[in-house]
Amino acid sequence: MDFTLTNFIFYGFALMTVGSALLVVTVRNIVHAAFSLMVTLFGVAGLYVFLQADFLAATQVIVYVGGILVLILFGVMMTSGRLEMRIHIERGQLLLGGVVALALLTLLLTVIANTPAWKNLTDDGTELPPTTEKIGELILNGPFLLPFEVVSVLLLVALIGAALISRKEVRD
Amino acid sequence: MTLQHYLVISAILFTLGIFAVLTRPNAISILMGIELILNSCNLNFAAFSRFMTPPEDISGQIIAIFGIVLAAAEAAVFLAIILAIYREFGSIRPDEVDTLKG
Amino acid sequence: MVVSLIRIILLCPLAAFAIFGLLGLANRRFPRQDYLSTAAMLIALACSFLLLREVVPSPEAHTVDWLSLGGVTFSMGFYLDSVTVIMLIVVTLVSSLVHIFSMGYMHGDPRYPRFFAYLSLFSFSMLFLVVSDNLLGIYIGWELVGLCSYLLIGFWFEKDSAANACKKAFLTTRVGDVGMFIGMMMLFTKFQTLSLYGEGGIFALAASQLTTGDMVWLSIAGVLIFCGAIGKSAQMPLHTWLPDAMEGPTPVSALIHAATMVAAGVYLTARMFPILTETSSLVIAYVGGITALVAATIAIVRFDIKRVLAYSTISQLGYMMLAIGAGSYVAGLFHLTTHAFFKALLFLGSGSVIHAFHAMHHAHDDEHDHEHADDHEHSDEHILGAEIPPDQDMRNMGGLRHKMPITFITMLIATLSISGVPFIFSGFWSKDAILGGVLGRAMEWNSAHHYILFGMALCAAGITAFYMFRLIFMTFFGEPRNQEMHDMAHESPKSMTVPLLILAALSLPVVNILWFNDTYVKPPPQPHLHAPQHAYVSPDSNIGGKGYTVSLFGVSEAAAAEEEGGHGTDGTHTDDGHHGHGPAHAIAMVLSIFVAGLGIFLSWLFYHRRTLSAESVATTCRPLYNLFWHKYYFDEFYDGVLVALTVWKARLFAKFDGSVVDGIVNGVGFVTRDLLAAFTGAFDNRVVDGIVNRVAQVTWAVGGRIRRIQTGAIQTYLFVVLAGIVLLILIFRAL
Amino acid sequence: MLLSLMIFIPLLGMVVVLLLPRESEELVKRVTLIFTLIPLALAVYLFISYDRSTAGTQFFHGPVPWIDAFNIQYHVGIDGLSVTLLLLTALLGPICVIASWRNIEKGIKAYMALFLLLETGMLGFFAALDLFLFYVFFELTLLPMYFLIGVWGGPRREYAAIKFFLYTLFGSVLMLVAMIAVYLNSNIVNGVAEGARTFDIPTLITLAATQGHALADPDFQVWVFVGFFIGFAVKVPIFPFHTWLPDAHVEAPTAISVILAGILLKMGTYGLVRVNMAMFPQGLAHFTDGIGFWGNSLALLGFINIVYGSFCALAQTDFKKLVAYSSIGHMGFVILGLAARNSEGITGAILQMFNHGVISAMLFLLVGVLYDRAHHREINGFGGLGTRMPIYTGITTLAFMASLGLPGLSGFVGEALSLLGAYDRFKFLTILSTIGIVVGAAYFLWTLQRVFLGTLNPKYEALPEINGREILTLVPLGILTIVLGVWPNFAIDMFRESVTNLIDVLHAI
Repeated sequence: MDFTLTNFIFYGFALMTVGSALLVVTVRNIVHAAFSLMVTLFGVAGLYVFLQADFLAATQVIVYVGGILVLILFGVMMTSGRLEMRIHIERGQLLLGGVVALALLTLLLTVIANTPAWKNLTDDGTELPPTTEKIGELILNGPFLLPFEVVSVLLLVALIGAALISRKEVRD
Repeated sequence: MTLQHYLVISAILFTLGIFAVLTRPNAISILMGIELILNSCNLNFAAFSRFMTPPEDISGQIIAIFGIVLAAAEAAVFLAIILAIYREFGSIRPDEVDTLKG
Repeated sequence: MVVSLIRIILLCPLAAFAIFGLLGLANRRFPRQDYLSTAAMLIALACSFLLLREVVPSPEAHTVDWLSLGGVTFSMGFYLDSVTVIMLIVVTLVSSLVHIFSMGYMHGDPRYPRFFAYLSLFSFSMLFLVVSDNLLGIYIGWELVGLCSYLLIGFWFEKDSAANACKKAFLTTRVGDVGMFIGMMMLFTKFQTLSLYGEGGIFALAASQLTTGDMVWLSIAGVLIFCGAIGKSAQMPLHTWLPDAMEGPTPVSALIHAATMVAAGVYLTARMFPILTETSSLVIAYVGGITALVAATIAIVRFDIKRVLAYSTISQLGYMMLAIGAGSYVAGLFHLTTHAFFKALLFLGSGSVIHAFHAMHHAHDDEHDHEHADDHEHSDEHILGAEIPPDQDMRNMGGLRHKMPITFITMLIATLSISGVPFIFSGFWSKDAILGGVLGRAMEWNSAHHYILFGMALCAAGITAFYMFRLIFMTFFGEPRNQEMHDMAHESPKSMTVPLLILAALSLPVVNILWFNDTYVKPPPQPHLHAPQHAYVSPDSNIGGKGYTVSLFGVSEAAAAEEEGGHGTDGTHTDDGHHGHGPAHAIAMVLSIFVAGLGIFLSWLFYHRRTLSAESVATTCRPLYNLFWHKYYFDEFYDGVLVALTVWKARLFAKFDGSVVDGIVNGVGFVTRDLLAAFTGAFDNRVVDGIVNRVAQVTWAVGGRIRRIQTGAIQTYLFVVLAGIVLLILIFRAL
Repeated sequence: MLLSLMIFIPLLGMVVVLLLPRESEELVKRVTLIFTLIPLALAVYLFISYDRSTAGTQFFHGPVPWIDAFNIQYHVGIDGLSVTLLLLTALLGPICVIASWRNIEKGIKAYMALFLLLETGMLGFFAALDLFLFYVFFELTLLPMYFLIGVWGGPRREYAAIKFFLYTLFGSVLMLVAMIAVYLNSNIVNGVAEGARTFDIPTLITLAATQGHALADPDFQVWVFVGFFIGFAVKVPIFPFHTWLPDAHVEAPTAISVILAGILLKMGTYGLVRVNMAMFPQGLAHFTDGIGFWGNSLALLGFINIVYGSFCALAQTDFKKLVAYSSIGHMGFVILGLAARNSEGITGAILQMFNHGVISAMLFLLVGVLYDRAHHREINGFGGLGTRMPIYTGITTLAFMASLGLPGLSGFVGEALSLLGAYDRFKFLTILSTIGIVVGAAYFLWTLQRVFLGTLNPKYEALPEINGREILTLVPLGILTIVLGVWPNFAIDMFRESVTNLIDVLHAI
């Protein structure tokens, strides 16, 4: 393994992603966990860049960091009125969860390691042209038009539904 | 960088997400775990798109975009539900919300 | 031409009724129903006269298929011979006159239009009966006139006596009709047709197909058909309805219960003439004879003017039956027509008298009348004939001849006619024809039966003269017995007296000229009537002359007759004549004049001169008087025995139905539900349900344990799911 | 197709009625009326366009496979007998709806829905050509009838409804057994099973006339005949299975009594003709050949029905019960006519079925009119109504006269033909049966006298006259009574060939 700059940056992002994700699941303060999640998301965005998926990386940052994370923070603030954000985890639950998670991880890693088709596929490092135009073409004038429309409707429904569920009961 | 690098990162993210979902005693933490899981999936899509298909085919990326959108929708609904539960039960601890207990 | 005329005759009255019915349904009244109905009748009358010229010697029936089945067809149609035409004229004539009379008599009645509508319906039915060429049509007309009779007797149905009377009339005649229907069934089963005339008609088939072995069968059939006539013509023993039918308005009594409907029985018997056998003829003759005599004796002691006439009608109808039974076809029908006129006249005359009294009666104590009707819920008294409306009670009358001259004169003419006063009155001729015919048959056949019948007829003639003059004397002569009522009495209006005068004219022989024409009405042959073997037959003693020489037998018949004994009972199908040929008629005429004179004379002694006291005679012969007064106890017998028995039987059946049949059903229900079910229930509770309950308990217990698994915590579920997935994958990898 | 349309339109109507809001009662009634008028229009069309010159069934629909496992088919078609009864059913439908317009107080929606279901059952029954379908429709009428009597009836409605239900069920169970026996034997020829079993009625009729076929076995026919006969006898009803009838009639609401007397009783006799006579001529012959007790038994039952029903009617003081018992008497003429097995008898019986349907419908409607006004039916409690209600009295007199067999009205023709036919075979019993004619006249006239004649009962001085709606229900029936009385060929034309055909079958054995 040669330590080129690219490799270095890649591993940096990977470490950042995994490490902050680990923080997300372990820190006791929920606000800290949220900020760790932000780091994870940035890390994933970075990995997207390595995969030549520039548009995707941008979306990841805008939607996740700019949208979902803010949403989560709102949720935290709304539900933790007493600002009691410490998390207590039962030991037994932790243990069981850990066992299952580890078993799952083992399983996944075994599968990744043992699948022949996935072996030795290295990134040839070819530069692709920016994907934005292509994606626009595919979504608005290609095979993904229908899924796109469906997803838009879904989003709309989700928004309305969310608004409906979360509003205060006026009748009472 | 090989495909397996990405897959391993994705697997770790996934496992961590599952772990969070299983163990965190707070609904918002669970949501964060779910976000991790979704991210791992998206990462997989993007990776497979890059390594397993011709360079000009970027369908995997588009699926990942859809995944992000779904994640957004899901987060919105999830939070709405959490708010409703919070109003109803005064708590968002999933182990305290056990009306369906047999 | 013939058919369309008959159609007009039938449709006019029917239309008059239909208009009433349709308007009635719409709750409207046609105020001039009387004119409509009368006009319809007058048109029918005119058409009847037109038909007089259309009669041909051998008429054909005009038929249409009325009801066709796979193999059998019932046709309806008209048959027009001289008898039909004469009947048509009689019916339409009397009906028209009664219509006119009713305009005066029924004036002011609250149901005035309805009365005329009913009269129209009746006229239609009667005419239909008359013109029908087949038994089914006759039966239909027969029942329809019965219906009209029912409706008209019960016209004043608020009176309980009228309501009872109409029901009685319908039911009594229906008993006879059932007999007639059975007779029709017998004929139909044999011949597969109910048409009377033509090639395939009953008469032709009966003449050609029947053998001597069938004579008993044919006699029974004949008598059964005659049962209808017994009911309708009020012959013994079904006569009791007719006096009660006098509850109807008097014009109805005149039209239906004197002139036309009751004569329909005679008409039917005459129509059946060709299939009468010796036995059935004799039965008919005896029924007629006994009826004539019995009814006449009852009439002697009645005080209700209409009841006297009713019994007189019964008696006269018996006369006609006697004539037909004795083979005097023409005489019977002749008497039918003359009787129709003079009896209608008598009834209308009595109606005129009643009207005169009734008007007063109404003016005086209307309210009382109503109470009267209310009080008499139970009609025992009425059955005994003790209850007589005051305006009909002859004991309230007397001396009316000055007050009501036209009524008096016309009624006197009718009385002279019915009594058989010789030569200038039609009744004499027709009655004489009957007596002569019966005596002729007796002498010809040397038959004791016919001598007895002749004796009965003669007695009845004498008694008739007696009670008819009793009526006249009590009503019109002597001093007024009830001065108050007498003062109020008055002659009736024109609309009532004109019909009386016309009918009086019709009681003269001149207008009955057709009957004196030998060839106009001819008796049909009677192929099944054999003279008794001991009969005295000589070629030239064909009394009455125009006997059918009679090779009308089928060949087989003749052969059978020859086998029987080979001697020449060649069927003297004699008919009487009415010209008084031969010794029989001369004897009969002399005797009838004598008995009539005797009757009138006695009546004069009793009721005018009062040399003899009716009361003292009644006291002396108390049992006989009681018998007459109670009308031979027929009503008591029927009400006390037959009706009671029927009602008792009905109650018994109903009780049986309620307690036994339904009891069994409910019993089965009880056994099933309370015994069987109780046992099954117990078994079910203990054993079957026990098992079920045990199973349930086990399930419950197990469920109670297992449900703990359901924690309600999502994370637990998710944990189990994931653990499961991992395990599954591991297992599959291991495999 | 038209036929199926006619059968199922009331069912569609039921769905529509059920979808309507409960509150809009007028709308419910109007919709029901429309959905009963459509079958009437179709029935009139069928009646007119029916080819009178042939005996065969017409206007087929099917056979369409329905339950393949048992070779059950949907198969409908009509012959002359069915078409007349279909017309009667379709005619009484709207009349009953109109008659129920005002006097159903509760749950009009459910009532109308059940009524429409009932109509489908009845129409289907008369058109079914598959034995199983026939049975299904037969039972289909039972359920709505049970509820219609049991919910909307008089004070003892539950007793009456259960009695009716159990009685009919008892009969139909026997019928079901017989039906299965027929099915199981339908492919056995000379003791060997060949081909598929069938429920198809025309096929079964042919098979039952085939030499050597299991269905043509005389003993088999006798037993199966008895099974079916009891099933139908309950419906007719024939003594001693009749006691449900007075109870059901007395308790049922007016319109339901009309259907009960007008159609449901005819289902019994129709079944006798369609199944017992056409399919089992040898079984029939066993009970009507005039030899010995069994040979006279059917005619004897007819005779008992006539005389027994008439006498029981004479003893009744409840107006409706009287009419109910008179129905028993009149159905006796049908049985007697059928027992005669000749063209007069069978034609008479069929006519009597139709006429009785019309006349008894009138009678029950009339009783209902009086009941709605006076709220009781005690005959002795009235008196003199003739002065107060002349139109009502007139119509009642017409109906009574028709019912007691006055010539010129329809009741006579059927009765007379039945008797004429029966006399050919059963002389003695027929003569005894004529007692029924006299007693029939007696109870109707006596009732007429007690209710309408005499002085007016002061209690009823203000009794309102029959109204236009009620007249509307009676007039069509009255017209039919007169038309059929004056011109019976009008109806006989329809089924003359069918009867001839049936007689050929009966005489072929």
